Amino acid sequence: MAMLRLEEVRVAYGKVQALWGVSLEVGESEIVALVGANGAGKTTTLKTVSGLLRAQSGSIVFEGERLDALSPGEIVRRGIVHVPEGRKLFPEMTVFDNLLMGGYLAAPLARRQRLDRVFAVFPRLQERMRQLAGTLSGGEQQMLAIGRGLMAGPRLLMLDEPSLGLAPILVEEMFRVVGEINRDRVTVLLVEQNTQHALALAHRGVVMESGRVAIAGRSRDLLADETVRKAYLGL
Amino acid sequence: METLIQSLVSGVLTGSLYAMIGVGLTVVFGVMRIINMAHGDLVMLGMYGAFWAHVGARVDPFLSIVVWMPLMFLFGMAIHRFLLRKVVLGGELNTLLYTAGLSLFIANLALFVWTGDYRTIKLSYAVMPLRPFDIAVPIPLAISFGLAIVITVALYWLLARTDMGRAIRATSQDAEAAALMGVNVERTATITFGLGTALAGGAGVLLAPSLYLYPTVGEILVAKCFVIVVLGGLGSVPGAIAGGILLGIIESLGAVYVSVAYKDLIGFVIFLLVLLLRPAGLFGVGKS
Amino acid sequence: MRLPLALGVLAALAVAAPAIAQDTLKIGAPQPMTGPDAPFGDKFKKAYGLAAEEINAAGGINGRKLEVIIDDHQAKNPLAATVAEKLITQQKVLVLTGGRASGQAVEIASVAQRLKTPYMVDHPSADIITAKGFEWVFRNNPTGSIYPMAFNNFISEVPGAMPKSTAVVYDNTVFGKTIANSAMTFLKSRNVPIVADEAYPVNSLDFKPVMTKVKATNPDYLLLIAVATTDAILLTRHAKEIGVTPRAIVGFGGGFGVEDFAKELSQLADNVYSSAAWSGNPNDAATQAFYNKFHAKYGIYPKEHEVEGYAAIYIIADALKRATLTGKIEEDREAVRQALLKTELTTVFGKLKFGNWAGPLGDQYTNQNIYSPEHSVLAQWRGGKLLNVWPKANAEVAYVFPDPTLKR
Amino acid sequence: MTRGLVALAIVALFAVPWLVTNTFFMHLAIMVLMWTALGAAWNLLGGFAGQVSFGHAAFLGVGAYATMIFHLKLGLAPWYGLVLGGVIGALVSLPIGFICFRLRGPYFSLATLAVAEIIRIIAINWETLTDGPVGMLITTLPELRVLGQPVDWESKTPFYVMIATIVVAVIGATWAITRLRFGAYLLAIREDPDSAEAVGIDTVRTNVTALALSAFFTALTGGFYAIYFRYIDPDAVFSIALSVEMVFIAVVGGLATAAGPLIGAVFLVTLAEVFRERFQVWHLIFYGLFMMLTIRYLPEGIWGRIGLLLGRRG
Repeated sequence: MAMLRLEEVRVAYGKVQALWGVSLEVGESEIVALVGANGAGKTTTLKTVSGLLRAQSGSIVFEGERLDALSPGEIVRRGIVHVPEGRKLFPEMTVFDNLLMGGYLAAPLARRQRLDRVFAVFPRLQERMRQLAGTLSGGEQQMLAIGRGLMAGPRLLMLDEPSLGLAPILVEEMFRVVGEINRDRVTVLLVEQNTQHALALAHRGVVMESGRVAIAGRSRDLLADETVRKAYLGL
Repeated sequence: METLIQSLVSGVLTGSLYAMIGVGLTVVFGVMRIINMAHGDLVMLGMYGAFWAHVGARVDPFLSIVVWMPLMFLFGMAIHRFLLRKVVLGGELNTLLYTAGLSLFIANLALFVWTGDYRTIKLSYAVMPLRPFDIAVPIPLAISFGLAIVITVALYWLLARTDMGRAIRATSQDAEAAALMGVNVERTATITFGLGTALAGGAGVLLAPSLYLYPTVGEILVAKCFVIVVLGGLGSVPGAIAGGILLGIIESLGAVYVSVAYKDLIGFVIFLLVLLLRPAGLFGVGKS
Repeated sequence: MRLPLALGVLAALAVAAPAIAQDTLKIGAPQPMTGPDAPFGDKFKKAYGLAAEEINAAGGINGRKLEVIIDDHQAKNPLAATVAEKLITQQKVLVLTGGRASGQAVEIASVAQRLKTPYMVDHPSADIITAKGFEWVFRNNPTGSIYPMAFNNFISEVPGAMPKSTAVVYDNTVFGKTIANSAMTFLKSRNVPIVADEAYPVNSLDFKPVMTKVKATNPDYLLLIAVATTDAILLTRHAKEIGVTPRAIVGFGGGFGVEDFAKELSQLADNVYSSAAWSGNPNDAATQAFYNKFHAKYGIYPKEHEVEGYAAIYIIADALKRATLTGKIEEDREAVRQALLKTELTTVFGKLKFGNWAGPLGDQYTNQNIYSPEHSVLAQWRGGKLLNVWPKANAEVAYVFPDPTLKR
Repeated sequence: MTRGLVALAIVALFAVPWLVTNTFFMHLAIMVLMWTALGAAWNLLGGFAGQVSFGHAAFLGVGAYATMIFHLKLGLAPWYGLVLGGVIGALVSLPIGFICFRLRGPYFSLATLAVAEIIRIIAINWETLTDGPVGMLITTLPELRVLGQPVDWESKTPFYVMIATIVVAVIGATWAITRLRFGAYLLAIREDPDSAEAVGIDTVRTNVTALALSAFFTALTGGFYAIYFRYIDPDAVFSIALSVEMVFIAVVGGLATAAGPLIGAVFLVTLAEVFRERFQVWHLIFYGLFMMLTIRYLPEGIWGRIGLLLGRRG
């Protein structure tokens, strides 16, 4: 039984159709990599799940409950957390305040516990607690974005391009952290340009092309399939 | 020397009230990206509040602030909820003109209800000013100055230390990200508009004993508001505080050392220079 | 295509205009009834109302009723022209009065001149209104440059009163500018140094900076000129708060003479001089009677504006009575103009005869009251009452000079 | 067909003085056309380039003062001053444009407001040039002969013809812009200034051109104001309220449309007059309310909405 299921989801920006009927599933405690070229509809898919965009038709079901009519806040309350592309931190707030914003809906006690956990995963953030988020380095900002996401206590964490713009050594670190988070039984839906790396980490992969799902399957199989590699993954 | 100190003191005292008006405008701009042309009229309502408390209920005008700020908060929320919410979606120009219409509406309704008579509040304990070191410090202005500081500190605490304040700041920096954190952006906007209105009303209450009031006084104040918030950087609270005090000092020094006739000109020229050279405001943290 | 439609709408409006009985004689009065100047419009409305009521009760104009039609110009110049035009061409008024502020009055005068309708100015004081050769424009009240005459006489005639130095603070309007120029021209001719010459924007809200500057020049006299009552009050309050200590503070403009001035300033108003167009001699029986009638009807005591408005209606009524009216509007207007030219009358405002003469700054006036210089009075606030102190003939009490409250 | 209608409209426009004898209606018609010209001139910049100026009173005032100063101080007949005033308005707009167009959105609007206030304060205080707050008054207009006939300045007809000509010119300019590449540039800048720049449109130069054109027509109308009312003072011709009214007329009529400002002006001038007549003290309250309702329910303007309805039907 899938934790999150999208069926025939169609989304448009004004007159421009972005998703043409996307169906996909994410299982409990899985890492699913959502890959594909620029403009394939990966970010749009995440935004639709998190309620920033509204689907024209189709359904989004999370643990048996329809999400399509809920506000972003209500979706966060259900345990779906979206760490957006480009991090979207609050640049003029401190690292600490950014993390507190991540736990905006959480009770004070839960907030304190999660803060400890985030600092355990990212000790650097604790060092920089009083610094303004806008003054952090790129890697630190990405850590903060993920840390902020964890503060909401996600059961499904959606990461949009977490490795974008990071030095290779930090990319390694990022994927290590994602794996670590997943070991705490957090389901991860990962959008990545770094296809090879993402599929290597993920249990399953979904390849998107021009607003549609092109192919989906176990990531090991996708990586092994020569035609898939050539046609969709550009490897 | 005495002249210089006197002008600086006058400038800072008046500036503290400008700052409070500016802060109200700037938080609203931060969250909603709108420039509220009716802000001066909300100040005017606060001034009448103080006046009626004094004349009608025989309450000290400064004391009446504890009633008027919460009331203005609710009034502001109602304005946003029932009037502005849908208009904001139509874009900046529409909102600007809409609030210009609102300004005309409020001012002329006030004119109808209260007539255009000029009114002043006379405080029995404040006829002559204090004179520490031979510098004149009018008592009502000194009290306003103190209260403005208290209110500003309270606002700072609200914005820095509470969830509500963090949500307001977060929304103003990145509304989409704030929504992803579970912030109800629309409700935050409503609360922020209430807050801005309360600050405008509070500033009005504090201004009333030092100035005079009439229904269209907002026209004069609104132009000053723009200068203040731009000096400090649109959307920045500390900027608006600094901008307000700076404008008070510019006006005071300009009138003394240049000419009263040109003091507003100096304000506008500095305003233009800041817009062009430092669009993020003189004090750095605002966004361009 | 669209224009005829619009004109149709306009025509419908005109047809809907309120019908007025044929046998009334109509006076048009553009006044600010809304907008920032609305309180002044209201003063004139009351004054016109009382005068018209009295005249009609006493038999009207040779049996015909007098009607004053007030139309709102919101203190906007173009609208003043629109309103004047409408009163003349739509309402078919015989004569205009009112205007309130000089800017609007100039527009009205210009329209009246073009459309050949007499305009009896009751309050606007800019010299330009009667200094441009408009033969259809008449003025009862003094021009701005005549305002300081009582003050000029006071400092010339009272021994030791000639200022050693003077600070002049005035609003940047026609009113403030004209009076300041007139006062300063006179002072300069007596070699009095002007140590501060400061023009402030009207409704400045904060005069502490100006007064700080004035204080640094330590003037012997402080002249304050304000078109707005509130500015008059704040100027005085801030001067005293900052601690300017001249021998005398002299205010010019209606604001320095109204009750509010003393009410708001209480002891701060004491000994401040007001040099005004009209300060009313309360000992005069006619003035007393007018005061009481006005108070009985409206519950307030009249001041400069009400007196001017009230007098204006009587001046017009007097001309209408003497004019031979035929019912042809153009000819009647000319007849009224001719009658006004021959006016010789004493109203509650004072003596009146229109004439062409030269003002103190060299302006050539047409149809300006030749008694205007005599109307200028210097009064002083004493314990909440404004009492005439100069010229001697009009004095109710002896002047207090120098002002003892200003010395520390 | 369309061309025929336009020609008919122009003929109808110029026929008005011979059909309407009531001088007050003529006065209102002149007011309508004056506001049309101002709204349309503002629209050239605000509607097409999307640059919302809150300082257009500056150009109106400059045009009015130029006309007056040339006439009263230099003895130049005011109709020459009117054209010169237009040119001066355009010249004044150039430095303003180069300064203000470095800013976008609300910052641009605030900058134009500040510039207009600065010019107003200068006009009040520069007495040797402007006579300061006393203002400038023309008592009689000099004699002018057209086709050998002396013009009767006491009638409304010459003023009507003058302002109708300005209106035809500015609406014609608007219409022309919608057909030219220049208009496409302006719209591109309005929609997305960054992309416009990316495809090689010089946004500052394009905007400055639009501003100069807009300022020219505004100043021209300002010159007309001076001649028609024969009296100006700084607070009357440089007021912020005037700037806001120009914006409002363009918005009520329909942004970036040729006919919109005419509709807006007809609507607002008549409405203001009706409200003033009927509601007395209430009229500005209603006017404010009307402004709010229009923007809330007709954000695309009256003509814009008609266009949408027609477009949908066709």
